[in-house]
Amino acid sequence: MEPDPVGAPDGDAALALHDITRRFPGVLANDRVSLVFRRGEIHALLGENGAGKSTLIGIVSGMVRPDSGSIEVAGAPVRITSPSAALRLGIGTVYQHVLLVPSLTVLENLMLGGSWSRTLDRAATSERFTELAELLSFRVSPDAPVGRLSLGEQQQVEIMRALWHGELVLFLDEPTSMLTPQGVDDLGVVMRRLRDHGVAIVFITHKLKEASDLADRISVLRQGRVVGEVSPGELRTMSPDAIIERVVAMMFGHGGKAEDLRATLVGDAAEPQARQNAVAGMEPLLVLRGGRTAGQRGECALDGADLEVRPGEIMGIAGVDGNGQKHLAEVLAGQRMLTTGSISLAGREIGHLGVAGRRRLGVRYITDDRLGEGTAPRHSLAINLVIKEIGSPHFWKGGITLWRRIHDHARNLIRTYGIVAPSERASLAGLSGGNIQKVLLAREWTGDARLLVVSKPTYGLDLQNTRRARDWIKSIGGNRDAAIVVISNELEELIDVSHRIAVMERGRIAGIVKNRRGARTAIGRLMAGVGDA
Amino acid sequence: MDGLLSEAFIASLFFGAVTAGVPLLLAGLGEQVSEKAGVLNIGLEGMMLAGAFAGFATAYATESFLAGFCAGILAGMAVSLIMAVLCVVLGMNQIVVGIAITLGAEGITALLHHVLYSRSYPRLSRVETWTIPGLADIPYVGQAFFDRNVLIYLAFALTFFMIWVFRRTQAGLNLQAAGDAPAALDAAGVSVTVTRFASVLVTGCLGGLGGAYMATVGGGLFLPFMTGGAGFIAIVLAMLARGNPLWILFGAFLFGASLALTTALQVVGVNIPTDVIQMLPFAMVIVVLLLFARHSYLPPALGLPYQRGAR
Amino acid sequence: MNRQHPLVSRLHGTVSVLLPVVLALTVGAILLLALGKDPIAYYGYVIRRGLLSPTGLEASLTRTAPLLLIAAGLIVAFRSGLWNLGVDGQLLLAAVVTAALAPELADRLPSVLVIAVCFAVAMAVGAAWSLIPALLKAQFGVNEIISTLMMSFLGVSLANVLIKIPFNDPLTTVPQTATLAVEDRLSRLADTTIHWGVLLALVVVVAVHHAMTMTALGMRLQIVGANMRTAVHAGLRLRLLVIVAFAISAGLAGLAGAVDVLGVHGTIRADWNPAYGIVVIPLVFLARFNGYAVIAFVFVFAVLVIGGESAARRLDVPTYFVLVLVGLVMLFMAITEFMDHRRRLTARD
Amino acid sequence: ADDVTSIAVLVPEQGTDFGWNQQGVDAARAVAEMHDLEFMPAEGLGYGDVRPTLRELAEEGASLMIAHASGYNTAAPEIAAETGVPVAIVDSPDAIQEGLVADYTLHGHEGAWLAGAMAAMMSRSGTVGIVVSGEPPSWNSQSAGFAMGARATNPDINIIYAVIGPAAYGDVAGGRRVTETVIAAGADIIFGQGNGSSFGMIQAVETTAAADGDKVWFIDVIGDKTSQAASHLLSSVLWNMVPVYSAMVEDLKAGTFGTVGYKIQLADDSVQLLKTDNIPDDVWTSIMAKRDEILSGMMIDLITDAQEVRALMTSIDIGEG
Ligand SMILES: Nc1ncnc2c1ncn2[C@@H]1O[C@H](COP(=O)(O)OP(=O)(O)OP(=O)(O)O)[C@@H](O)[C@H]1O
Ligand SMILES: Nc1ncnc2c1ncn2[C@@H]1O[C@H](COP(=O)(O)OP(=O)(O)OP(=O)(O)O)[C@@H](O)[C@H]1O
Ligand SMILES: [Mg+2]
Ligand SMILES: [Mg+2]
Repeated sequence: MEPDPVGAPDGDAALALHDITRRFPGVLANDRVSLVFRRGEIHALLGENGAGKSTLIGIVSGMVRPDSGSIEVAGAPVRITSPSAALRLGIGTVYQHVLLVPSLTVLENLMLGGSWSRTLDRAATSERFTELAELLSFRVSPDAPVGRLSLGEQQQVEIMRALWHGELVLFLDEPTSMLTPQGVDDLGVVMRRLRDHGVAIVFITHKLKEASDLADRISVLRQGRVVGEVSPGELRTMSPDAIIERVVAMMFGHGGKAEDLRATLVGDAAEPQARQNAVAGMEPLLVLRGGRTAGQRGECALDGADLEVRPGEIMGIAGVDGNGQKHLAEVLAGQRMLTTGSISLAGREIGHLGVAGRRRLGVRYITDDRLGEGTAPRHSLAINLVIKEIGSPHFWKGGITLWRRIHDHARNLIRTYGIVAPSERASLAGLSGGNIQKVLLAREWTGDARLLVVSKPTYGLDLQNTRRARDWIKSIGGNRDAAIVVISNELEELIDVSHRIAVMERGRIAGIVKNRRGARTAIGRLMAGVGDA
Repeated sequence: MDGLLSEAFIASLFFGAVTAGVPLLLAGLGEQVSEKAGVLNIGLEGMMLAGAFAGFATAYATESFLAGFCAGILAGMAVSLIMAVLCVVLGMNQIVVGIAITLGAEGITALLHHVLYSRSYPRLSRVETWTIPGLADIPYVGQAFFDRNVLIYLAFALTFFMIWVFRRTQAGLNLQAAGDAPAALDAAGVSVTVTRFASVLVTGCLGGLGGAYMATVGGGLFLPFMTGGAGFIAIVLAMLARGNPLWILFGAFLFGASLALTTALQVVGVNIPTDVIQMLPFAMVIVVLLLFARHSYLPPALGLPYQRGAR
Repeated sequence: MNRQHPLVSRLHGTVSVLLPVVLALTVGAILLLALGKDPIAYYGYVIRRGLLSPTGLEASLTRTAPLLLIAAGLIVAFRSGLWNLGVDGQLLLAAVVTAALAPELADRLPSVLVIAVCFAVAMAVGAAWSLIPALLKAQFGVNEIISTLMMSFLGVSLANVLIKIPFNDPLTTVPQTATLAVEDRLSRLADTTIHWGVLLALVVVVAVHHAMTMTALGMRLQIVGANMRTAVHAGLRLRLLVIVAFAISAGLAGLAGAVDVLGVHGTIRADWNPAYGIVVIPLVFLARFNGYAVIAFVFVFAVLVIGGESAARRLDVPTYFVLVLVGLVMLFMAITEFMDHRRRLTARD
Repeated sequence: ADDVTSIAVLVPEQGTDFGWNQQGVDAARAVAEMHDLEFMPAEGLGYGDVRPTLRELAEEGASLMIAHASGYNTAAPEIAAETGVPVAIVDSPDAIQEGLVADYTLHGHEGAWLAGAMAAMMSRSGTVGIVVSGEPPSWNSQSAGFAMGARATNPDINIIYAVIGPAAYGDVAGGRRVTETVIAAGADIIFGQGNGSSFGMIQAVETTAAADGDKVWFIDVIGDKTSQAASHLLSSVLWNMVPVYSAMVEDLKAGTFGTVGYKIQLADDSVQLLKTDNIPDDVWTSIMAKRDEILSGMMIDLITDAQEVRALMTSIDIGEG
């Protein structure tokens, strides 16, 4: 089914960037970037966290003004001064961080942007909606308020909006990071179909596998510069491994070695198997029984969830977004109380304890809503790194803040985890998506945990950081007195780190699968709602 | 004694309630538009005063109430223009600018009154009314609702027009998005600045009209500070209404009614300090809040300036 | 997180206070000319009376006391993301209770105790009046702008009822509370007319400023202010913190009322409502919740009012002009402060 | 306090209200001219803290400071004690201090009594109204006087009393609204007390017809608004503070300041009824007759408490009607 992209002559340049430069306080986000995006070509844009990918997308979509450089659309020079200008030029965008109106329904969000004077035409809109939903095989209800949808579902809406007018160029900033494997495949199909309709598609991902599978051309950014490209010709001839080898080298300089990363790129189940036996037959450390929660309309609450995690065990939670994973995580962390059911850690009932109380017992929670609740974006990086331990003797003496220590601490973590930021005093909001995620991890990294709950641990992380994070999770799993719950919609990730994998379905645990060969298919069947493990 | 609770008297209470409620209704509807769009227009009181003065001065000079209303609208919009430029375009602090505008408008209109009218205290003639045949003769309420100045009918109509705008038009959708998630509206290709700018002008327009009404139909003359905080009550009404114009209609006449009630109780000789009765509407609101607490909602971006691309 | 050299930033400070005043004065001058008055003379009087003449300066400083205490409370509330716009009601109720209490105590207790008790009670009353908004906010997330405004309107009316009925002084024909003898009021500094409440106010503002920027409680409150969901995620006791922030803020408003009564008025008359809130709130925003800037802004405002009223009287300009002047200065302060802030942002690092 | 060179007057609002503030300022000016003193007016000081202004006037050498608002009668004596400059205050007869604090109580209750009598005679409907924009003592005394005068003239007259608001001195719209209601309740004569808001009342009187379709009359207080409202102005209880103020100056010169309280009264015409062309001669003559009765000793009792004033008015229980 792959058409021949070489057949596309260079005249088909849909959008061309020349020497685009953009600097932010303390960073050069884009440094003389020149790129050509062609009709009928899927162009993957890769690069480590903070490389400048989102900024580049911001520039072509009218959200960010370039300091210098020029842009051509279909050969004609243009100035993209606003998102509406971009839309008029046929440039559609799916942003890295969801940009929807929570209080409006899915349909209303899709209607935004129509001309002022008009009255709303719901009929026509829902027609187009069903049409697109078909095309993308999305299952969001058109009348649900967006605020009630899971992040994954919201991203689906974003994709629909970007495709709404049938664009000339379509930019997708990490569109797959929130999708299930099935969703990713579906999106792939859609992208190919659009590509064949002559749309120029540009997508950002941190998963080289997706890139090598989907892309007709790959460009790599590093520290704001274009450091290399893999042409369609090469992509066709080279083996996946060879491609990955090259891309990794470009992305991380010669520091990055593909071998270390292979496990991340192609999940392998041998190692988990080994650890699986190690933890077998121990008394469970975490026990959740008959967990029920009260959910607001539209969000999926827990409905009798049972879960047992043994010390040193890593329990993966798989399942389509919006099946109660969020409530599960919040219940374990103490952010949400059970209406019925019980939850105990090391034999001690902790259901009545709040977040602080549980944290004292070693409960750690890394949320996937990094801007919504994980951080205080307007505050400095340094503050964000200590907000979970305000008052601790490390940084406070008799209630007085020891700013020097806090800033030293911040500089440390920034160095250790390679967070790309102008300084520890810069406001967190300025950081790139992946770097914000690093802050969330770094905050929980040190000190010893009894129960670690991680939701989408590598959401938005580039390869190396993904590797680190997963290693870290494993290592804590390696340490006997901690139980770990990893919620993720990346099956590969779960298979990489977990001992066992539970599948969530409408607020319950539909089944639990031992992480050994064949786990993948068993999980698939559970997700599809057939059979049990 | 029978004279006291006569039909004429009851009717006049309704009449008074409507008279006192309409400026709150107009201003409240206006404020609701900008609040929906995310601009907390604290300058409303100033816009009403400007409208009141311009409205009276013009109506007096031209001997036409209609001209007065138009002048009120223009004056209100002129003041709101400052707010729009400073707060929407430049993104300055809305509370500071709003209060500064109010203080300034209070001072200027008082000065103008001092210079122009403080010796003669000119007053307007009785306002001409449109009598709706049949309805106007309904006992008690007929006069209050169906034998009034055009502007009062207009205010009622406006309430329902607004409902339609919010529910059925693209404009309504854009306004709500501008207040709830400006970045999303921007991404959808609608300029947040334009949306909010327009909304602030609408507020100025209706606030000015409300003020003009107070000075022409209401008082029949202008005095310094004559709006007496109506602007701030309208702001609260708009917040309480949670985006629904009907609640503003209700609230405005609740306040009007409680004022009329104050008078009524006195006229029939009930002997309590006016302050006690004055507390009624506010106490009522608190009770309402306590009862329906969970439902209270304000646009998340209310009061926050929007700057594209700012993280 | 302002990393400029202290001297430089202090320079910016003074500039952003003075420049707008100048601009505003120019506009005001045009207005004065229109009124057929001599602007130079007018402003001359403003400065001479508000700033240079001893009693004038004393009057200006005295005027700052309640404003500063309210501002201190607002710094806490605003930094915690709580828009407590109900300070007027909180202040007035506390003031009335103080005014009723002080004369009663005056002849029973030593004045130190009288003052201590009054301050405590006033803060309690103010705090109590913020309890409903605080609980509504903490429990159901009810927007506090509405609830505090409502409570403020209520408080003002209630204060009047209190003055007219239970606390009314039978000796006066005008409804007002019993008067606290001049010698029982806050003692004055040296032989000036400034009472020591002014010093107290200054200390409180500075203390609050540092409490918010340099203590654990301060940081907790700031996180609450940043995003309540983040506060929950970080394991902070959200409800408690909201109530505490409200109590401090309203308590200080109450203290402002007490200081105003014990320091200046000695009694409260029915229908008296200084409505300090409407000027203090914008000034605190202008200062970006910085205590030192607040002090500067409040002082400028006081000088403007004291000097302006005097000048208006001498030149027979209606006092309305002072309002215009304050509005103008506020507006232009906002503009310059805004420009200044922009410049600092772009010139970061 | 031997040589008196200047006289200052402090009023809460601009002296352009044809009422309390204007009468005060004008009278002080007149007295200043009479005794050729420097005249130091301070208008629009509001109802807040006037101490700074008092101190400043004292510094500038005012020989006498007239604090012309009941709201100033705590501050003024304090500043007098502090600066030694004599002050005159209102509504506090007990506060006088020799050489330092004098009190002048402005109660037009006698005049109001006559106005009430006139209203009772001229009311066609047998119902008269009192509308006030606040309840300061001096107005209470006149409301009471009016009510008693009316009742004395016609025992079964209805007297309706309505306050616009706690301190609605400038609330024109309210003044108009309330007055319209009172008229609707049957009143065809309105006795109105309120600074700015009086004009709202006049507006109502001018634009609303009485129950019988005929004119509603307005009786004003303190000042003379003939130039603004000739057509509907029946009369006004005029206050003339010149005698009071000049007596103060003389006592100051004589060194007897602060030994006696000053009053305005019918006797020296410091309280008068305004004679307009709208008053029929026969009514006027009989009113003048009643005036003589008062001068020859008929007591009009002075009531200043709001609650007592309300008690004088016609009241019914809500059930009735
Ligand atoms: N609005 C902004 N203010 C300050 N700095 C910014 C802003 N936007 C981007 N940056 C900086 O520019 C650099 C590039 O950011 P960008 O979001 O483009 O990276 P990215 O390639 O998308 O990274 P990721 O894969 O983590 O999303 C980062 O160092 C970021 O801190
Ligand atoms: N900077 C890092 N980069 C990549 N992986 C890391 C990093 N730091 C820790 N890890 C992973 O975590 C494992 C142990 O975590 P850490 O370095 O915190 O040691 P630790 O403090 O002894 O662990 P714990 O705090 O659980 O006792 C390491 O073996 C490594 O796999
Ligand atoms: Mg990005
Ligand atoms: Mg990312």
